[in-house]
Amino acid sequence: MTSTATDISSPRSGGLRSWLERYPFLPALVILIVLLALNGLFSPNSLSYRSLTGLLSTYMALIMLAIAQTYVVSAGDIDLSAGATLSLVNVAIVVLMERWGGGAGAVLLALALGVLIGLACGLVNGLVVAALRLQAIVATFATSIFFTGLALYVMPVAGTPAPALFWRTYGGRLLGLPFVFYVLAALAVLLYFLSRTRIVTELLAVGDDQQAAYQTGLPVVAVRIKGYLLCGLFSALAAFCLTGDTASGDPLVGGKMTLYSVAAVVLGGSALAGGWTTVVGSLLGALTIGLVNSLVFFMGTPSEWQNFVQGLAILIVLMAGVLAGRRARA
Amino acid sequence: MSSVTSFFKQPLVVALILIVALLYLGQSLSPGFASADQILRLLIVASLLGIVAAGQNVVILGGREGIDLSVGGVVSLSAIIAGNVMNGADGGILPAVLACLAAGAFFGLLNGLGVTLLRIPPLVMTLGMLGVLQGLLVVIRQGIPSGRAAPGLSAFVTQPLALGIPGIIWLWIVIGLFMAFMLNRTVFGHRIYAIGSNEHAAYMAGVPVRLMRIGLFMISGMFAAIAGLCLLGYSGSSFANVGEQYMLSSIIAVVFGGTSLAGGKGGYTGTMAGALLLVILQGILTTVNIDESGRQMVFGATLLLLMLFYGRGRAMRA
Amino acid sequence: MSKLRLNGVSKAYGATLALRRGDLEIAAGEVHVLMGSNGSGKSTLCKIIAGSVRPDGGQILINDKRVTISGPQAARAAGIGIFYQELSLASHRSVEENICLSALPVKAGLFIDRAAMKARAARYIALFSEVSGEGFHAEALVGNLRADQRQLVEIMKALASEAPILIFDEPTSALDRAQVDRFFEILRDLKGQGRGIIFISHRMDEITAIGDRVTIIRDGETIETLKLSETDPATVIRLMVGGASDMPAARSSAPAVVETGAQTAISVRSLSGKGFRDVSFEVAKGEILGLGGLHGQGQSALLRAIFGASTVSSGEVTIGGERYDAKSPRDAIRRGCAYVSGDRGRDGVISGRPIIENVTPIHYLRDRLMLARPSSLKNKAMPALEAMHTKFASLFHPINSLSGGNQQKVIIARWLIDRPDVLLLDDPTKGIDLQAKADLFALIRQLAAEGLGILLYSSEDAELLGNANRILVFNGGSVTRELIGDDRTRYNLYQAAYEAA
Amino acid sequence: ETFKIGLSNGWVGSEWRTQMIDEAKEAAAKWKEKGVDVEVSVQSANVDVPGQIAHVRNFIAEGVNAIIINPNSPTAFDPIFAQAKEAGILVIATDAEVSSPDATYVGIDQTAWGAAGAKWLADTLGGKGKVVAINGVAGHPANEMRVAGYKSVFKDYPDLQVVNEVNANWDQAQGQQAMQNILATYPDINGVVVQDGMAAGAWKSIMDAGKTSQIAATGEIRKDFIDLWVKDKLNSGATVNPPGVMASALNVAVLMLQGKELKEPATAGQYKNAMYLPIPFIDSKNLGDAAKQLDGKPGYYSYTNALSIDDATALFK
Ligand SMILES: Nc1ncnc2c1ncn2[C@@H]1O[C@H](COP(=O)(O)OP(=O)(O)OP(=O)(O)O)[C@@H](O)[C@H]1O
Ligand SMILES: Nc1ncnc2c1ncn2[C@@H]1O[C@H](COP(=O)(O)OP(=O)(O)OP(=O)(O)O)[C@@H](O)[C@H]1O
Ligand SMILES: [Mg+2]
Ligand SMILES: [Mg+2]
Repeated sequence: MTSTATDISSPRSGGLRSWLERYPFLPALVILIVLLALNGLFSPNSLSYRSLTGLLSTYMALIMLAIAQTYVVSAGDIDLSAGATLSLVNVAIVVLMERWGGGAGAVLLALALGVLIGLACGLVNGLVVAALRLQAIVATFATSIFFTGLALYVMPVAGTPAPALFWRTYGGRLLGLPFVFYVLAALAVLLYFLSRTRIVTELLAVGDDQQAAYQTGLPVVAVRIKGYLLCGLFSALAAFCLTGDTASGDPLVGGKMTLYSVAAVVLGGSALAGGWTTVVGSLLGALTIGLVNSLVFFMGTPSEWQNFVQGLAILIVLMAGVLAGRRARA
Repeated sequence: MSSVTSFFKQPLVVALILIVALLYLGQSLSPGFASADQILRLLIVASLLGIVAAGQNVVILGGREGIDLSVGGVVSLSAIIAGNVMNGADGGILPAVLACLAAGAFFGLLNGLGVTLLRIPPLVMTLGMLGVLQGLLVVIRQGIPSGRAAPGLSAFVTQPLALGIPGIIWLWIVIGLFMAFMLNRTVFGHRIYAIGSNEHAAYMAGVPVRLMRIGLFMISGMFAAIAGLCLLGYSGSSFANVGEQYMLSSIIAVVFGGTSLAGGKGGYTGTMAGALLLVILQGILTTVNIDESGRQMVFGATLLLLMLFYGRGRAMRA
Repeated sequence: MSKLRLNGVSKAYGATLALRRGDLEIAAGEVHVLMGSNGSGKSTLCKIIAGSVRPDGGQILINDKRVTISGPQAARAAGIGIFYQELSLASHRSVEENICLSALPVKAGLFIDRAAMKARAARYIALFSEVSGEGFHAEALVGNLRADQRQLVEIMKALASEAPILIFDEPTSALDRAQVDRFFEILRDLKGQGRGIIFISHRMDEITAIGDRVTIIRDGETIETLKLSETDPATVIRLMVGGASDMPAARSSAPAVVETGAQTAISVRSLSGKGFRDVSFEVAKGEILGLGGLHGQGQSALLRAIFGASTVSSGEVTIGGERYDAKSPRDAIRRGCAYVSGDRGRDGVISGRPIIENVTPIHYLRDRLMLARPSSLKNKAMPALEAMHTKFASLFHPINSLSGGNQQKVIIARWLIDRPDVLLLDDPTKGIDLQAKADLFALIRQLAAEGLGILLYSSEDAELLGNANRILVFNGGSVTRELIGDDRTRYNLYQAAYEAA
Repeated sequence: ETFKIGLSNGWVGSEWRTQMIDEAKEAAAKWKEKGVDVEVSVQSANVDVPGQIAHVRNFIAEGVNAIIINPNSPTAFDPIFAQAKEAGILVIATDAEVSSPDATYVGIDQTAWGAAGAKWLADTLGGKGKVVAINGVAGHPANEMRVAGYKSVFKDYPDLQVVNEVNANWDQAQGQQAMQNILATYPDINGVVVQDGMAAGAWKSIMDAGKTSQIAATGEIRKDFIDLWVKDKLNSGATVNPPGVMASALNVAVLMLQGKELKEPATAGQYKNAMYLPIPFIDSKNLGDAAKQLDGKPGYYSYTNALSIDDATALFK
């Protein structure tokens, strides 16, 4: 038990600090607003309703993946296979939808199976990390290789299109509003209810101090497995969003997204060590990554400098997020 | 009896047994795999990984979730710097070594400062630094004339130096001895373990925690730089992203060697065996003729299986 | 009928036999004290009952029925609640969440019933409302609390289990007198309800105040169970340490005031910092200056600040006549300052590392060593460890293989290899058994006699009264009274501590 | 006339990509002389697929006339290209084909690229012997097309046996390591089909093993390798995927923006939207010319060629 608290700190919860304690995603929100403003400054068009909708629908997959990551991070774990899980679900549902004819029934059935696949991946991770007690970083890296292999087996090369019904719905409008808004609303409701569940508190307690949680009588292994299951579930949802946005299957599509999902979690103000996380922050963090990329472009950065400036900007934003988040807890 | 079982529980011993088993398997799957020549070549590849893993190892040992994801970027950068400094001439080797070490130390310093002064978690700090390095590679490649290795460097890496063994393997052995000495017989080494297992207690006992941790990241940067230099010697010319593959494989090698990612527990001898193990496994998978999807599934599953031998966490119930 | 009975329970950690033969019998409505020196196996016994340690053999009977406790969850279901010596709290969760964590009330099978949780937690928080101190409330994060407040949360958590059998493994080690008194009232209540309670403490006065029966454990073996009303402390201690060894010196009379004219070892002028303000005093060479008062009144904060581990906002410290501003412990150590913390888990133990590496870090620094030669280090370490009568198999065994008390001895020993000029003792005997305490204080007095200046803060009045030449009583961060000579009485100490600041 | 063209590149991990962008920028500059103001706007950084979709969105928000993309995925851009088209933007993909009917592919036929190298190897080996293949990233469309290309050729040579196929992820060092492992277990191979930069790695291993004279292997087009090829007289042949493809695509795009129509509509390829560019081939016969073109360039500079404005104009009505 090496907690960060000192017994000389005065346990007062004044002003800003208690706000941060209650809403740990505030710094991320501020950063996001600043980035939005800057984007708007350099390219007023980028703040149009249409552009913002586009931003949301493009980054919805990363948002979901970051949220997926947040649940395992809560318990002090990490999932480097989240992107590979996304790829696997993506190719699996596309192949199934195509095989079953692409009708509404086929789409729904494929999505249901997609959820099961996501859960299965989560279960595998949970078993190797929590039950077999392998170190999360390396074990989930190994499973990511395995899942990628599976995805390649299911679809050896990118290319199969998703049924029009599916992606037109995702990219279209319902009752005059873009469909992604409904996705966002549904996500908000889901997150709200999840935050009230016992499992989330238990995940956080486990992430705080695993041994203490065990001695308290929490089923630590089961709790961590549930964390991975949640991660698998949201990775599957991420795959749905991605499939909706890309309308196709690609066995390698999620590979690069894993590390971005970790970055988004940290940007949002969660502690990677576990015990202190915010899903809303992760959502904002994912959007922040998107906005940084756009901003680098809209600022007119020369092409050979773009990658550097983008890397630097993300590093700086990461630092800002961590520093502000720490202020909240210090 | 119990000393026999504990002997077989040592990560190093486990790794060595597995190495022999894998070589045997490789030889039976594809004859010629375990020939002396091939083993030497595998050792060359393993030493490149092993050198990167040495730095990774000390950072991980130092605790506070220590990890260095930027090693891949530093390897690439160092290969490019070295290629240009030596530009194919043996006389440029020494300046190249110095330039690479300086660059590695510099980026290690930045990592260390971020981790200690700003208290950014290492995973995040070094991941961000990796992004910066990748960007920097693009920028500096723009105005760069060459990236050729000096013949002396290439020979050092690929040609026998003494007793029929290439210089890089000797270098790796020296690094292994140095690390063993440093970790077990120096105050610095003991302090690495101290900050790794209880940073606050170490601080209260007068260990310059921040200085130490910055030092560890600098060591990691410098080992990555040395590896980048050797990699240039291995491949003859530098190219963007040479080092990418070392990011996660260096961590796996450390874990295979029985070092705990939680810090404060482990050593480098195991890591050396771990690096070799990983290289052999990849070698076998290259030589057996199966589909890439199958190859990846086998690779992932084998990694998991091998991990069962080490690095398993403590049971909750003692 | 007994509520709980253990027959021949045993446990070995590798080669260490932690518990050889644990027998115990708890009746309804009693506070059953477990006594034994450090490392005798008390915590191990408790953890076996609570399910967090797997026993190697023996039987556990609850209400005379044989049970198998497969884990903490099963123990809870079997009606066992426990306070862990090393606590089991989630520091980023609130007090109320921690109290209810093991059985969060749910509605609709999924969602936490926050109202029910708050109501439940409030009941236990209310029990200590008078003594829980500033900043303690239901929604406070546990990590923001003081050590004694965290210990209170752990107590509440144990109480919230409402278990018929309650185990308290050193629950009072960080509590002040008022808190202990309140806790004991609650224990008496529970006793009245017919609960069976196991209580562990190294403080004799607490034991006689609350215990009904005592079971003595020595070297992992149950020696005897006695009614406390039919025995006396001397007997208990004799049983604990075993017949042959000599008793710790009976409470010696307080040492005399050091004669003025002795050189000053350390002087502190108008020092203020986080948690204390405007503190001034001088300690002569050879003097032991006691710091008294309730918990968290600035004593620890002051010691840490002098040691450079927290910041000083104004004032000055001089050691040996020279101005001294330690910016870090490293600085302080270089200038001959030593600091022994009672919170060894946080400040002391380098876990997982060999004992030798736990004894030598200060020596490395003081001697500016670069190389660590085991043989020469061993020669340095052995005398220091022996001075503390530390029990260990080999210098190269990990420190975790020692009991809490022996670990603390190793930590103290690290400061004795190279003699410091000033010794800061911050509740150094937390978790140390009586014998070891006696050893330690004998040593401290000897060190004082050799000319060290010593600052001693202790949460045990007896330790202060028995060893300090002078006592500064702290209240609200500053010194409110100085007790010299015959003023050093329990009564005066008590009164000064409770005075409104 | 003023045209604004957005160039999107989603991966900067090789010099080939930077050269691709540079050449496209140069091509844009050349239009000035013709009185056409072509303004390029570049997004070039490591991004994931959503990140590159965002590139396209940014271009749409910026109001470009055309988008030229080297895509990170063949299929993922269908919906966003549809949106671009709705906004009246011309979309051209290069280097890797895309499935979108709203885009045109201007670049080489990767299948033919794979076939050309294989044909050279089969002929060089006299149609018999043992061959291994070192491929790029499994599952990547360009890789799979190249694999299909060499397979279709080897099918016609019954005495040519492909003993193993491995993937080395278009990474030179991994190619070198793979070759080294292969040489240990298949000491008697005669030929190697290997792609791009991995060829330099593979040849390094072949040379280290002292088998330069026994093995024929495909090569690559960077100056460093060409120099080695000349110096050590390697038995090699390199199919060229020139970094100039994006410049070619840009020239085609400008002409299309000017409202010109292709003589032959772009309907080639599996997605029926491709316009294939010729694929140069370097072997011992024209090695000298290639070396001359690269004279004085940095070591990582690739042999290149592109449709000039005139070449491109000739393709239009
Ligand atoms: N005031 C403090 N109280 C408690 N712990 C502290 C304090 N200051 C620092 N620490 C702990 O010690 C670690 C290192 O502290 P610090 O950076 O001051 O050491 P250092 O600068 O390396 O030592 P030195 O100043 O002697 O060179 C911190 O990360 C923190 O965990
Ligand atoms: N996790 C462990 N691993 C190895 N040995 C242990 C472990 N925990 C306890 N021990 C050993 O078991 C013995 C009993 O320890 P235990 O903690 O039960 O003592 P205790 O009576 O509670 O002492 P204290 O009064 O110091 O708390 C000690 O010798 C100790 O070294
Ligand atoms: Mg104990
Ligand atoms: Mg300092």
